[in-house]
Amino acid sequence: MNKVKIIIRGIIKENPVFVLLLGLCPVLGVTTSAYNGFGMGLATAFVLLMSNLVVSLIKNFIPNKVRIPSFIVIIASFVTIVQLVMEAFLPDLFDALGLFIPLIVVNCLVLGRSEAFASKNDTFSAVTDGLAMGMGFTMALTALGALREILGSYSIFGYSFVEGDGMLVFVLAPGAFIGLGYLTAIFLKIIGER
Amino acid sequence: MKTFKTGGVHPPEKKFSENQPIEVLPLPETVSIPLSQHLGAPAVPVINKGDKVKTGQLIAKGESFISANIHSSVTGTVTKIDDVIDASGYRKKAVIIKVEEDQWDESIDTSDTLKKDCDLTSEDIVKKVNQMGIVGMGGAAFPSHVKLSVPKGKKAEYLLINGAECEPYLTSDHRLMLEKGEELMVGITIKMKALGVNKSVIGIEKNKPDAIEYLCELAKEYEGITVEPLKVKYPQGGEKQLIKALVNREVPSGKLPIEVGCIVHNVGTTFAVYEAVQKNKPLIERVVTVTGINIEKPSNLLARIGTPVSAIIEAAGGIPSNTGKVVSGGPMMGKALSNFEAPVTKGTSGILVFPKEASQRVTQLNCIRCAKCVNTCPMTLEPYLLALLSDKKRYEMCENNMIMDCIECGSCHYVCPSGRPLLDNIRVGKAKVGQVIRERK
Amino acid sequence: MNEIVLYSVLSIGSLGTLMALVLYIVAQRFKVIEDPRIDQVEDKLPGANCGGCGYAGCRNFAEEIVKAGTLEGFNCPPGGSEVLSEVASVLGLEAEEQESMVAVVLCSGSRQVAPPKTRFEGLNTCEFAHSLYAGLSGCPYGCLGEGDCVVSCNFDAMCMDENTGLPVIIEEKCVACGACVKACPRNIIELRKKGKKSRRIFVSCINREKGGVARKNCKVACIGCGRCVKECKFEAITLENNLAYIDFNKCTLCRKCPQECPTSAIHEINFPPRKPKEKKENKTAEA
Amino acid sequence: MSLLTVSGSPHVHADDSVRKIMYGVIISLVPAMLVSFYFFGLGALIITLTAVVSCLVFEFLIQKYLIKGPVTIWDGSAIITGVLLAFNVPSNLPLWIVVVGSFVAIGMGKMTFGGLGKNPFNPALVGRVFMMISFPVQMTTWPKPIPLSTQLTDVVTGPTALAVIKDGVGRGEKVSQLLPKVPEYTDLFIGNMGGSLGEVSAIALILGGLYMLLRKIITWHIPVSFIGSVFIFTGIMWLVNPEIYIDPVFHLITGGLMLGAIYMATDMVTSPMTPAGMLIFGVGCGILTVVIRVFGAYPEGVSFAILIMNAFVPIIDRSFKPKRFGEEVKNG
Amino acid sequence: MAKKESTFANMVLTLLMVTAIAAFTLSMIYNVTKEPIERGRYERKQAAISFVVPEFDELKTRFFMPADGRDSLEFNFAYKDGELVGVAVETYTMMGFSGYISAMVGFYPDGTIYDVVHLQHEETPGLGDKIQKDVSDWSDQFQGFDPSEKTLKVRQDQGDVDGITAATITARAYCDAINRAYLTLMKNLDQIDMSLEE
Amino acid sequence: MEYIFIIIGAIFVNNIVLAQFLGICPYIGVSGKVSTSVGMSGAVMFVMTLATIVTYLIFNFILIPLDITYLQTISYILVIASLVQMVEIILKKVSPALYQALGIFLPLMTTNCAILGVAILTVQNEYNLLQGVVFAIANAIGFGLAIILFAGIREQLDLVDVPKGMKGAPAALVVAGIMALAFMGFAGLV
Ligand SMILES: Cc1cc2nc3c(=O)[nH]c(=O)nc-3n(C[C@H](O)[C@H](O)[C@H](O)COP(=O)(O)O)c2cc1C
Ligand SMILES: Cc1cc2nc3c(=O)[nH]c(=O)nc-3n(C[C@H](O)[C@H](O)[C@H](O)COP(=O)(O)O)c2cc1C
Ligand SMILES: Cc1cc2nc3c(=O)[nH]c(=O)nc-3n(C[C@H](O)[C@H](O)[C@H](O)COP(=O)(O)O)c2cc1C
Ligand SMILES: Cc1cc2nc3c(=O)[nH]c(=O)nc-3n(C[C@H](O)[C@H](O)[C@H](O)CO)c2cc1C
Ligand code: SF4
Ligand code: SF4
Ligand code: SF4
Ligand code: SF4
Ligand code: FES
Repeated sequence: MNKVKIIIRGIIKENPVFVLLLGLCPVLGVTTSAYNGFGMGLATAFVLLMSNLVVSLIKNFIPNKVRIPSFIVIIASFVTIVQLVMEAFLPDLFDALGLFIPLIVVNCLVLGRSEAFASKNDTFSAVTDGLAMGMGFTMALTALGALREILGSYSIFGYSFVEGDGMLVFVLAPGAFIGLGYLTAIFLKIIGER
Repeated sequence: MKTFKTGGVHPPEKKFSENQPIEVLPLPETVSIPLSQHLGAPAVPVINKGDKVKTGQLIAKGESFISANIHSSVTGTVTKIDDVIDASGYRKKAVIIKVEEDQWDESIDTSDTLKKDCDLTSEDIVKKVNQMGIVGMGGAAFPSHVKLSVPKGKKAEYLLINGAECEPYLTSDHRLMLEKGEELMVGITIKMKALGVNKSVIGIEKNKPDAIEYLCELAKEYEGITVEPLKVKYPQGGEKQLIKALVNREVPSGKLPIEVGCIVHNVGTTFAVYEAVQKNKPLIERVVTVTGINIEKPSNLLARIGTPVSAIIEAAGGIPSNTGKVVSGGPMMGKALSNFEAPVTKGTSGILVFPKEASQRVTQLNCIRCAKCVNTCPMTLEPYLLALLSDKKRYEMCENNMIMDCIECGSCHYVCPSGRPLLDNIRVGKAKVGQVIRERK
Repeated sequence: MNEIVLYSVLSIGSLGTLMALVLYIVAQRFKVIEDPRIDQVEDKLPGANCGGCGYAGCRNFAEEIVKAGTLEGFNCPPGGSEVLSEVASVLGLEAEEQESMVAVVLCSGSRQVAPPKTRFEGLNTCEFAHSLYAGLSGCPYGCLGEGDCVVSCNFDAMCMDENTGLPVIIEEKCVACGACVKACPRNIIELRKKGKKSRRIFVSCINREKGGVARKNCKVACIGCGRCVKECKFEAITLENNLAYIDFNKCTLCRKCPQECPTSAIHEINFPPRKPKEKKENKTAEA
Repeated sequence: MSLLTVSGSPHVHADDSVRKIMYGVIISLVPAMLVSFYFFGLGALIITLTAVVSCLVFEFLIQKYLIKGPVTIWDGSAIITGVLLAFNVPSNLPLWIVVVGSFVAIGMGKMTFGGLGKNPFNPALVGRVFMMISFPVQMTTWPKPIPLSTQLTDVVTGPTALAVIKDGVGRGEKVSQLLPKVPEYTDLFIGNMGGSLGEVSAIALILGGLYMLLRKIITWHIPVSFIGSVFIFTGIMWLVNPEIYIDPVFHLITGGLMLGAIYMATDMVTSPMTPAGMLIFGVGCGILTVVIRVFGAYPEGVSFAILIMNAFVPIIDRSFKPKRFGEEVKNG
Repeated sequence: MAKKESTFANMVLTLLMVTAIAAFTLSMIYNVTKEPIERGRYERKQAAISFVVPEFDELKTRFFMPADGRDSLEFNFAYKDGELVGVAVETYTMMGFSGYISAMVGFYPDGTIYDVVHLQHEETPGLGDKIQKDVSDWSDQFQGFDPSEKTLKVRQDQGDVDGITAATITARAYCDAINRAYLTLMKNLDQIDMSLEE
Repeated sequence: MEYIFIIIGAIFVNNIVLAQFLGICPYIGVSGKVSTSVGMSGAVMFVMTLATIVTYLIFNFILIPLDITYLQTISYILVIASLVQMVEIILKKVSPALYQALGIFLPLMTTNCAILGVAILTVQNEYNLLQGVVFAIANAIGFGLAIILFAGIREQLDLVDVPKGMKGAPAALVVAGIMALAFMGFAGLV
């Protein structure tokens, strides 16, 4: 498939969050601010990219019955790497993302892409796909984070623009669902699915 | 006061014609007698184009068990046997006869005298009913001989006579009870004999006190017949509701009344059975109520089968200028006509003419889940749910929610404050589910 | 090498080995024989087990799709269309390249040529209307105009013409899925060969009533006069029950018959305008 | 003569409509409204008007420009939502918050799902809980009632009776010590206390409820089971330890219980359809209310309880079907 | 290249290889990041300590049981020129809206509070998170607060601390944490040596 | 009492789906029908309990003694993935009926954050084994409650016509949001 097409598909037509509805836990869990969303997006994108790369490299050596355990171990390794590196060099972000870093492992998106795409395509396509999906994911997380931050804290990337506390709901659990709901509707409308 | 327990409505009664005695409608110029006026297989014509027929002569034969004979209602020449437009605008096979005179078949006793005794055996009675083409005149036009032949292994205990006439506007049964009370009693006795039962109850709604009083008086002379006044509530005349009201039995879902030992007949049917058995007269005419808010002269007319609706309305003073809807039957269950040429059939109990402003449905909003339809449904179904499910084509869910139990009484639509077309939806669902069930068999 | 490395490799390595061992043994001991195609299909699926398809995981999806033997109603969000076509090849469902078809509406009874004689109220579906009465114009065969077909089309290839009250098929979008054909209670829609340059000739009427009767309700009804049958040199037109039908396999698009039809019931579409003749009124199937 | 109309039966319709039902509710709300104007003055009037008008405007805008369907703002339901939303907020709430609340109630609570009848949750409560969580400070400063005041700002504020008790008990004080700090029961009953606009006057709300019962707009099942279960549950706790748990009568006439039980839980769109289901629903609301009131972080639990039970409605409706005619044959 | 069959040897070997390589890589990275992680933690703690006590040049750490006998608290004695200038106590409470809150409380040697900074909490953003210095200056009111004269309770509880609007629970909990540190300090006062010596 | 707090906390106050955001994908994905969501809840309960026990053992008897807790993620997921696969194979053979009811949902478990999340939370909250098991079961009940109610509402929304733009996922997410809003009422219960 055309590489450009792969990228566009990852970001728009099959946006992992808005269209495929995959990997929603971190999407909802960490997007209290645009910065957190962006960080989480990058972390996931990194794992996605690397695991796609490795899986597509070694796909032929893995027998079927242990495919899932093997893939998931590979993914888990990259997740742990992210975890360790982030804790070492970005401790604040690490604190904010908390539990959701290890949960990148079970992010259906990552395993799904490894299985669906990387294990069947050549390395270059796999990497492109990882990149595209990662970008789509990061974009969605940042957008949701920004929305929740704007409404919930009257600020964006930490710069507050209006005095006051913001609408707390958007910082809390319900706001995540609601924000994602309406963002999804808007996204689908814009890309012409509705 | 007896009545059925769950649900039901009480629409304004508007029985304008209840004090109008039955009048005989003059013969029309032509009649068109449909070959399928009853439930079951259409009858097969036994005459040909150009044949001369007499009043009461057999013109089509019901060949299968659930079917009914059809007789000529006039004397004249058969001009054609062809598709004619029916009430819904579709074309159905019918025999069209040009009326020439009114010469009755010799075998028919046309006198008015009451003939009380009947020495036929029960089989002969049923045979006679079959020959004379009697069908239920309460609505469904189900061949009466079928109901009178109790299936093996079942036992009838009660013959229930349906004089509820719960539909607003309609008065034909009411007038019949007042004017042909004695004949009715004889008819009942005959049917009791045919069925081998010794108990019969006539259920009459309380808004017909004169009929109740009169029949009570008469019933004293007939063994086993009682008259039961009923609370005014629609659809009291529905078979299952009537049974619940009169003998407090519930017909199980999907079963026939005989399951609980009951047979229900309409008063019109009973009169027709009397005439068939005692006078040898086939079902060629019936009482039709013509009424409506703007109708000049609401009346009860004795009309020959096959008379066009236009002729009937003419007799009641003509079609008012602002007519918006014409309904055959009662306002709750009747069928809206798409033209005036449709003929009166054995099942036509009334012709209602609605002015334009009353013929439009109320504006339709979303269902607000008010549960009025649920509380009103006499079969305790959930009409709102059935309608939604049917709309979304979830037919198996419809079946699970017992859509086939719906008696199409329309109470749900009547009460719905949102004006949902509940029964429309349910009808589509019923048709689909019925199809599925038939295919499964 | 410090001991952390040693411990890590040892413990995780042995955990891995152990799991492989256990999995192997379990897989051997508890083998269940199944349709091998399920495995093959599952192989093609993404294996994300995300549940996006509405089934409980990829395996379940594979089982259901093998059981169903058709792709209809199945969709795998992460895999997308490619995966589905791969699945199709496994199941041998690859629809062999057919000559492309398109839906056409076989009724031209617009409000203008078949004026309404009644008003209809209530549930606005053709299915219900069909069960209730013959139709606004009185034609018991014609289009009821409530748009069941439009609703059934998943490809936005149909719309209702507000003016005529008839459905219109948008040729470019129609994929000939046949949903509308099934939806119409009166069987008014037919899938026909798209034809050379998208040109088609067909009788846009399905009324089987006698000519006079049909004509009374609708000016453009086929009256079964048979002139087109005589005109057609290729025996593409048959007349049955007062209704002419053009077989699209035989029709050579010679354009003779439309001129003959006294009621303009025969439609020709996507042809260049005729030189001398006057234009035909309303061509329903045009986009 | 005009064209004949063809339609399925029945051909007549009861003299009843959604609009009649909705305006009936609005009429029944009048007493409570008057009481709120009396005790909270001009502020109450302004808040009520703001809420109603903004609900109508938002409904209009969404129906017209987003859904692009028919505009049905005058069916009365948006007015009820507005009034009930206003009834659920303190009278000194900044108006912009009222507008936000109306937007959430109508936009998110109702129109998201397609408008009247389709919303799974009570719109006014969605709006109220949204405000409650988003603007906890503003939503929990309750003005003290000053009859017929025209003052709009700087009103004297104080906690609601429920909050006084809850806070006190939380600190370890005894109920008997706290009781003097709350208004007399008769005052509580007629509504002379701090609190949301419409919730204060039990008597006016009961009056409205009786009117709706008489007009058959609501049935008794939900209010009675709701209030009854609160009474029984708190009664048991009170009997067990009257020093920690206040008496049931107090629970009945404070907080939004009456408002909730009579107007919000009975919203037919978001409550079960069968009597059995309604009873379950009411009892569920009652128990949750008490649990949240007594053990939870919020002093008041009615809104949450009803909203939570709204989520149960589809399951309740599935589980409590009416007994079908002819289902259980008992012949005799 | 053909895909490997699911034979026994293949399965075990593959999984062994994958896990072993993964574990090896990870442990290498762990070794690299361990030090920065620990240093980061250490530095953050140091930062917190230096935030809540006056300038110092030496630290001494000891643990003391609190008055209620629960988990011991870490006391960091800060000395300047051998003189005790302050005590930074790492304290906690479970009474927060979401349970656990930990904080570093600094005292002058006389028991007056120098400053307080939170270490960890899960209070609601926008409500309870006002205990954070970077969110609100609410906790500045503790600077110079002398618990022996004023009561370490929020006003609603008849104390001298201004509550956080709409987050009394958090404020109450924070007071509880500080109070714990203070009480522990007082209880163990006799054991605390004022000079660096010994 | 402690257990009651764990249970109430896990089911209502910190509901795994509505407050903790774990297991959202199956929550959105498998909630189209009430019957499926019931099966899903059963499977979650089964696997969650099992996984919590196994990972608890691994953590306390391998990772802690060897001081390699940084390998928590990788070891947990390895075990969970294999465990799920194993249970599925066994169940299919041993009890086809149970497999039909629960087993078909098992593959969804590997990528269900809730399972790994609860395993990690058990360690983070420093529960002992019994507490861990209670915690896991309670969380599974919380998941079941949320998803079954949600499925009920979604079935109902399916019947009424939701506006085109909101149909499907958007409306479902808003419903989830309002449910989360309602569940905030439980705040402070424990
Ligand atoms: C809703 C409903 C209302 C009915 N109302 C009457 C009625 O008022 N009078 C009547 O005789 N039959 C009425 N029927 C028809 C009866 O159910 C039953 O078919 C009839 O009494 C049987 O008698 P028959 O076979 O003699 O017609 C009604 C049916 C239904 C479904
Ligand atoms: C297919 C069918 C079969 C029936 N079979 C019998 C029968 O065997 N015996 C009987 O007494 N009634 C039978 N009935 C008549 C019904 O009990 C009922 O009286 C009839 O449908 C008219 O009722 P209605 O006017 O209430 O609709 C049958 C009806 C239908 C539609
Ligand atoms: C979702 C949510 C989060 C909350 N978070 C906190 C919090 O972090 N800290 C707190 O003290 N109160 C919090 N509250 C508010 C408390 O429940 C309670 O209403 C408040 O502490 C009462 O305090 P007040 O007396 O200052 O108004 C929260 C409430 C909700 C609904
Ligand atoms: C008895 C009754 C109670 C109602 N209660 C409410 C309510 O609490 N909140 C609300 O927004 N609408 C209420 N409504 C109006 C309407 O039903 C509501 O807006 C619908 O939920 C909108 O779909 C009520 C209507 C009636 C008839
Ligand atoms: S029409 Fe059917 S569903 Fe409606 S009330 Fe009558 S029996 Fe019930
Ligand atoms: S009566 Fe109408 S509005 Fe009420 S529940 Fe039934 S369908 Fe809905
Ligand atoms: S339903 Fe199918 S066949 Fe009909 S118009 Fe649409 S795409 Fe074409
Ligand atoms: S073509 Fe058929 S389905 Fe379409 S509008 Fe006409 S009658 Fe209805
Ligand atoms: S990301 Fe949590 S279940 Fe999919």
